[in-house]
Amino acid sequence: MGANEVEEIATKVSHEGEVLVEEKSLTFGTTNAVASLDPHIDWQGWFSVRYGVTETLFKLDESLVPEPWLAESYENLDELTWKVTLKDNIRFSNGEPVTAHKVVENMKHFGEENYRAAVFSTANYRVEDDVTLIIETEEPHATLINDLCDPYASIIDLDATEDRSMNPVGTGPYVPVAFVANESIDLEKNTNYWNGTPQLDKAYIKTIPDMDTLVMALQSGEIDIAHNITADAVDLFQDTSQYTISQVGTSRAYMLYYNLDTLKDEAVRKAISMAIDKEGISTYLLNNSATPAIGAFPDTMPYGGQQLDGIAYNPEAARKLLEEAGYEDMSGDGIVEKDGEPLSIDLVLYRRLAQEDIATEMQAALKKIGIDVKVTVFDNTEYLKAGEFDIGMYCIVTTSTGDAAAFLNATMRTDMDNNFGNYSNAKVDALLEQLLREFDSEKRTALVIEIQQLALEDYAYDFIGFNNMTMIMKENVKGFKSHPTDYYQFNVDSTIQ
Amino acid sequence: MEDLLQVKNLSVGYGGVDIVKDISFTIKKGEILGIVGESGCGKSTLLKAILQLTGTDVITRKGCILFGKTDITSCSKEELRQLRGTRLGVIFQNPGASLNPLRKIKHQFVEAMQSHKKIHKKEAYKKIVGLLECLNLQDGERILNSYPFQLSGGMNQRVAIALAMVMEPELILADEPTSALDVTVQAQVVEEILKLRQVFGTSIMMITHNMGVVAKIADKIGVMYAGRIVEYGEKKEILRNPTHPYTKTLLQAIPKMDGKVPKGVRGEPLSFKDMHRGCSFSTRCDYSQDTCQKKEYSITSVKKNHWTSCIPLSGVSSHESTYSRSS
Amino acid sequence: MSQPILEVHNIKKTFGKGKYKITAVDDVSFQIMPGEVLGLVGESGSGKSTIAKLITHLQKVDEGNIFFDGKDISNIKGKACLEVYKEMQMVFQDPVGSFNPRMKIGEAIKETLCHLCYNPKAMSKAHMKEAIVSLLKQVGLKSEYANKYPHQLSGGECQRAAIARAIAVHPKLLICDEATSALDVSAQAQIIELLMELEKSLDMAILFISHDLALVSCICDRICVLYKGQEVESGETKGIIEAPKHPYTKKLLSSVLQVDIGE
Amino acid sequence: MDEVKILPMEEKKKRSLNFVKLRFYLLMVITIILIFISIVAPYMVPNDPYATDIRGRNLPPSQEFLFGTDSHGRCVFSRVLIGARTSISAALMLVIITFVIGTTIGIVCGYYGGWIDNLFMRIADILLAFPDIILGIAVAGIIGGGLFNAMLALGLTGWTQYARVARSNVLTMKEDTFIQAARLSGNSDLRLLFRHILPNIIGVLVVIATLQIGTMMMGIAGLSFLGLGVQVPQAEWGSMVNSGRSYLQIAPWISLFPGLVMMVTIIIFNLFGDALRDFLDPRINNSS
Amino acid sequence: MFQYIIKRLLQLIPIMLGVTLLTFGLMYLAPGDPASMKLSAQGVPISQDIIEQTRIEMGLDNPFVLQYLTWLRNFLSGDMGKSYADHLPVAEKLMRALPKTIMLSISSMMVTLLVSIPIGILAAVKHNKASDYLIRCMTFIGVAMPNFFLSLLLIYFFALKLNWLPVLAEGSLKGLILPTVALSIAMSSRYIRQVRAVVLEELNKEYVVGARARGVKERIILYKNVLYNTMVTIITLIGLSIGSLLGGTVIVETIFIWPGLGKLVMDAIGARDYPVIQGFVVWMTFIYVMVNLIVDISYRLLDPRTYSS
Ligand SMILES: Nc1ncnc2c1ncn2[C@@H]1O[C@H](COP(=O)(O)OP(=O)(O)OP(=O)(O)O)[C@@H](O)[C@H]1O
Ligand SMILES: Nc1ncnc2c1ncn2[C@@H]1O[C@H](COP(=O)(O)OP(=O)(O)OP(=O)(O)O)[C@@H](O)[C@H]1O
Ligand SMILES: [Mg+2]
Ligand SMILES: [Mg+2]
Repeated sequence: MGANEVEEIATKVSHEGEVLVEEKSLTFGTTNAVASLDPHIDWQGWFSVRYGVTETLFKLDESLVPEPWLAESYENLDELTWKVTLKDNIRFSNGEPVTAHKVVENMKHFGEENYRAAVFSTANYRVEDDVTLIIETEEPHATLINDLCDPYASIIDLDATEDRSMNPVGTGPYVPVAFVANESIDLEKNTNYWNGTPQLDKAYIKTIPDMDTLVMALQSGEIDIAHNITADAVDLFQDTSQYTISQVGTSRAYMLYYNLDTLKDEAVRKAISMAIDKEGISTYLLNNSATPAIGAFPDTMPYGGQQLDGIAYNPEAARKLLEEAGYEDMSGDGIVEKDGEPLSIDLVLYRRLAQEDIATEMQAALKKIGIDVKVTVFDNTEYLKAGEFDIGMYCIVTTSTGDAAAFLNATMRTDMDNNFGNYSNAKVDALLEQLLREFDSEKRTALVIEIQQLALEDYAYDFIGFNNMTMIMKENVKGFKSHPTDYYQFNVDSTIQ
Repeated sequence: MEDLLQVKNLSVGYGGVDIVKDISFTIKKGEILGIVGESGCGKSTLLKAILQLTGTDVITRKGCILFGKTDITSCSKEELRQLRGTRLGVIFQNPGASLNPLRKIKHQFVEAMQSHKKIHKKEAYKKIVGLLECLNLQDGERILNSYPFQLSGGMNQRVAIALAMVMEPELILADEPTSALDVTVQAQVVEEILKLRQVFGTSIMMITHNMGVVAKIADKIGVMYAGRIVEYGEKKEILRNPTHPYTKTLLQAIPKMDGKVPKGVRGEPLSFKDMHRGCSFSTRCDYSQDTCQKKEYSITSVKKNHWTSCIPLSGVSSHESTYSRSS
Repeated sequence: MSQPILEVHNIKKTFGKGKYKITAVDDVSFQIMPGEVLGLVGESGSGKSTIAKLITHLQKVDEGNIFFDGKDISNIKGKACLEVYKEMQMVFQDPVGSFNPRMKIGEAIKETLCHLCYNPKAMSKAHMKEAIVSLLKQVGLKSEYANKYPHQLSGGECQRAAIARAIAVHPKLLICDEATSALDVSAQAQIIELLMELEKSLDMAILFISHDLALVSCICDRICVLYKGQEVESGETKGIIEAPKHPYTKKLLSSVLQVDIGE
Repeated sequence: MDEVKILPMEEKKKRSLNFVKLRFYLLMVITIILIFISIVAPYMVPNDPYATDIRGRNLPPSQEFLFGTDSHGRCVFSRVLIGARTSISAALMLVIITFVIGTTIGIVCGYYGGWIDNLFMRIADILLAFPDIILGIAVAGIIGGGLFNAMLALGLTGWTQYARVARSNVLTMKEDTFIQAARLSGNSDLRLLFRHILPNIIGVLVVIATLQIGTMMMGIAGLSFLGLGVQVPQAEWGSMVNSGRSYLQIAPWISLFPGLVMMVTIIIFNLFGDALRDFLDPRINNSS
Repeated sequence: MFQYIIKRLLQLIPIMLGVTLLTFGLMYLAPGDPASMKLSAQGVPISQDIIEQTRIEMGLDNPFVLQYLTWLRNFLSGDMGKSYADHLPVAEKLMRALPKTIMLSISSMMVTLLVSIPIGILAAVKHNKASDYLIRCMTFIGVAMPNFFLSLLLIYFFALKLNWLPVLAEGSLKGLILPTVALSIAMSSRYIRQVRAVVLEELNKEYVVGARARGVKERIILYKNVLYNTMVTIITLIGLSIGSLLGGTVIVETIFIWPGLGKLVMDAIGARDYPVIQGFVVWMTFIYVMVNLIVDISYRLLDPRTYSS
């Protein structure tokens, strides 16, 4: 049944005077498909947190700094020991209180279930009292509180349900009442909510994988909110008397891996970087739905791009650079050659967000400086692992929990999982090792900046822009806001008038 | 005897070219008229014109066809439909093809009957079985419940005859009803058509190029050549005393059991497109003279009930020698 | 007496399997002397065409032997067939259908000439053309017919062309499988006349297949009557017409509708 | 038999005959022009079809950009032209290859029968058991996208149609009198197959092939639309329609023009196929 | 008749075997390693050890024939494996989507028949009249209109501009309308042309002239004779077009978010979810083959010439 009909029925009933309180409900459309509601596995927690079903001990603020949520406060007792104090009035949606004991159970559980939470599977826990617990990690782990902000660290009542994938019992303002994998989630308000009364009686989450359909569904009024809409569609909703647009920058970066095994010539890499019009791509091609990038992190962060020296867009200089490096167009086909070999590179990417568009633009831009680009589009990220590319485009959240170390470590350190371009710089490796053990935030910031700068100077990576998240809702929808993390959208104040 | 069908100065064609030209003849009640002629001379066209069958491209251009008192050429579609079947019956050459291959015989009978008259199915079946018996088909019930493909060619043709007869029409037009059949079956069917006349007194116009068949059943014979009737008369007259050169050669072309090799007409018929003024047979005629090219078509009476469009002056022909060469 | 040109010994041919098995030709034997005309009569489906196809090797015999000019040809293949075709040809019932609709009459005749008569390489174009024209003339067709397509000819003309093609090789035996039944009486008479003429001038034997007893009786020296694949009666024409022995022959004879001119 | 000597073609038929011929030649000319355009497209484009201009995105049709620009600022008109090359030549090539392979297999199977016939017909049965583009989707979906794979996927079943029609025609024609007569004239098997049988069945097959061009074009476009056909930034009508989907409301010309052009092209090929069929039909056209 | 059905069913066995072999073979040849694909879809960190272990678990180290036979055995026992993406049994996923696809196919088929038979007959009866030309023109456009293009136009006008119908079909009855129309337009156009041709041909048959000569009413000739006889051909057409219908559903379902098999498989292709693709292809093929069998049988039942000889 469509949301419209529900609303209609609700209104009709109230008109007849039988039911005086009008039921409030809205429909939320998204392209994301939800396979399971169990927050602890994979990335599923994003959804349960986004839809207000589960909550974590700490949450990230708009500049991705952790702040207490279910927790009252924390204390870093030493390099290995952390003390967390819970708020004392918190209850699960089934009425059960949230105790330190239950929280520890949760930590052990997601530590086991989720590889990103490996640190929690090896830690030791002590329960001081109902609201206090001690965590002892095996090794120093500077970003523990950031990790507790990750949605996998949702606190749920593990004893309450058999099938967490269908109806996990969390502490959020809404409870799932019906769930169809990859299609829909029906939510009802949590009458036991600890932090006020949720304004909505019901909410319907619909997966609409096709962006255009999503846009049209909002236009036709079949949904009230369209989540994560593309830039160009935003133009359709400029009428502020009807729609509210909520846009926010995220740390999801469009980045390039240069394959250092195949693209050995630094001049070529540099020329490529110089030929990419990041500003133009962000502003025009992506219609302001991206913010140009220099390094791996947005400017809102202390170690953001403004701290780095990047390469300026200058196709003329790029062409010259190539010429100096011995690349010249002898055959007159517009493609430069060296030793008779035309300069042709393979650009690979997978189908995600605006990657295809950027690649197309890059292809055209590089052609202008005489580089022939072959683009191959894949459906998943396997291709990067195979290493058969010259440039690999990727689209990744560089700091989901306000911490830079994880991304840099996985991406830039020799032989790490995500170091697809085989970048190897002993100094970077050393600095990364240092970063992982550093607790002082200022020093951390300095390290992060230095590492990025080194990598950029080696022309091993390039960052094109950060994706901006856009959510559009009808004018009468209130209390929803885009957040740089892409969760936290549903909250106790979310409502429709 | 009164005239049942009167065809007066009929000209018929497809599109622009006239195939049948200026034909006149009459059929009396109970009479059998045989129309013979070469393939393509317009026999079937004549028949379709008399029936005014829609969907066959035939266009009547001149003349009138009086059936009883009604002029068929000026009937409305519905009047024509009512005429067909009730007063005018048809039998086509290919027995199987004129029946719907996918429907049982009985349905085809009933729908033909019910199109003209309110009649109960049972009653209809009874009548049909009786009729089939008349035609030497004893196993009426089985035949009614069969599909055309389950019957032999001869049986199908008899079914087609029965279908034409079932409303007891006054005139039956038969277009080469036996030429698709084996000799033995052909002889049977011819017998049965004769019987029809005996029993119901039906008039028949039989089109064929088989002289044997005509000789067996017709009262009168019309010889057609290139869209015209060139000779017309009592059967005996035509067979014994042909005057038109074409009739003569036609008779000579018939194989006989006397061991003589049949003789053909020389040459090929002209195509309708190439036809010019004057006698269209003149190019193949042994008696042809210069005047033949110019002479308009006209008929001469030979005897009572026997007329012809040409009486060659015997002996004058310069082709006499050629003619006798093969004899 | 000379040796028969064609001898057929107890040939048999069945089609289909199991329930649908049909014995189309069942133990038929006959022979044809050089220059003789043998009539093969029988109603539709009696196996006449099948016999013709068996003799010409368009189908294989199941049992029995066929001797042509003293040689057993019942099991020959490939090249040997060509040798036989040089002396034996056939004219089919459907005159227009026996020509490739996309080939001019002349080309069709040329094919026969090239494959069976002359070495095409050793022959000039003009010479070949001449040969074709003379063949057409022999059957009473003008030379321009060589450049026509079969559908542009009337049935009778097509049949003449087919005969021209068949006599191109000067066959010793010509098989006519209902060669006239698709034609009207006058055209039929023309073809018959032509065949009789050719028979005399070329000294061919003819196997004349037909269902028209009257026609067969006019032109054949001997007649062989078929009924359901079996040979029921055979002998001199006169004997069969005047004193038929088998009831089927009698029935056939009585079915012939004679035109009694009675002069 | 009656039809045999229909020499007197009356007025009406004459007119319809002329009409059939006229229509055929007219459409043939149009088709040839279309194919010609698709070949010379690279030399006809007013703008570089691959040159982007991110500052001139989604511009409405104008004198400079006849069909407007797309979301990368590329000239839609130029891309439609270049796309003609991909769409038409891919479809043509596919049809030609499947036609040749299918026909050869069909003729050989029909004429010789036996195990070779059995083998190929069983293979055809299996391939035909896959509903329409499902096999295409499976193949392209599994071994990956790309124009070549899409063509392979469509070609896999494409040949069967020709094979079947050729085979059944050969089977009936084998028994035709004129084939038997030709055999009596001493023709070899090979000559019978290619000089006598093939010319007589090629008409039907060519008609199928012409009609098939449209189908194949739609097939390739359909796969491209699903993202299983050509890859970026190659211009192909189906993928162009797809990429314009998001701009249907903002810049409808991006989808509309390639869609319409494709439609018109398919209509032309279909009309040509129809005209060809009439042209080759002896019942309608008797004098060829 | 019964024998015929048995015979046809037996003939299906080798065909279906071939189909499964081909489908499985394609997967086997597909680039990428199923084990790592499965793992990456699960988001598990992938080490070489785990991949090896999974390969053994999945039986990927076995020779092709053995793998195929194992797969086939499981398949026949209803186990089509589990989706890489969400670990749900493939059979269950397909089962859930199947009714929607069937619903869409049947409704499109019904609409097509209801539209095309009368119009086709009309065009044939009005042969070469204005209405005939008009109908033929429309069908030409209909046939040439790619269904994805048509679908977009339909959504744009009927859901967005006129707001008559929902954008999201979601398996509701109201949502069924647009996808049905999108599928039926092209199909109807094809059918109209074929029905027209078949009826025209039938109207020119001698038995029609025969019936007219007997004075049978035109109505009876048309409905009881011609229509019935053409039914045989039309039914064959249905059988033939089921294939393109099923193919068409894939595109239309994807555009209209109709939760049927087509959408399922497109999602699966996007996610390289091989077991789902495999299951889908084999199922679709099976459905198609069965429908054709039914068509053949009804064809035989309708035509007395085939079942009694
Ligand atoms: N539907 C038609 N359209 C145009 N011409 C036709 C049509 N039917 C017949 N003809 C031509 O009209 C002429 C006479 O044909 P018709 O069928 O009347 O001859 P027929 O005497 O019945 O011949 P047959 O003995 O072969 O049946 C022929 O030249 C034929 O080609
Ligand atoms: N290729 C074949 N396959 C199966 N049955 C055949 C085949 N050819 C002929 N027959 C059958 O063999 C029998 C004899 O056929 P044949 O053609 O020899 O008869 P026919 O005497 O020439 O008849 P007609 O006078 O009709 O030409 C018929 O029952 C026919 O159905
Ligand atoms: Mg006639
Ligand atoms: Mg025969």
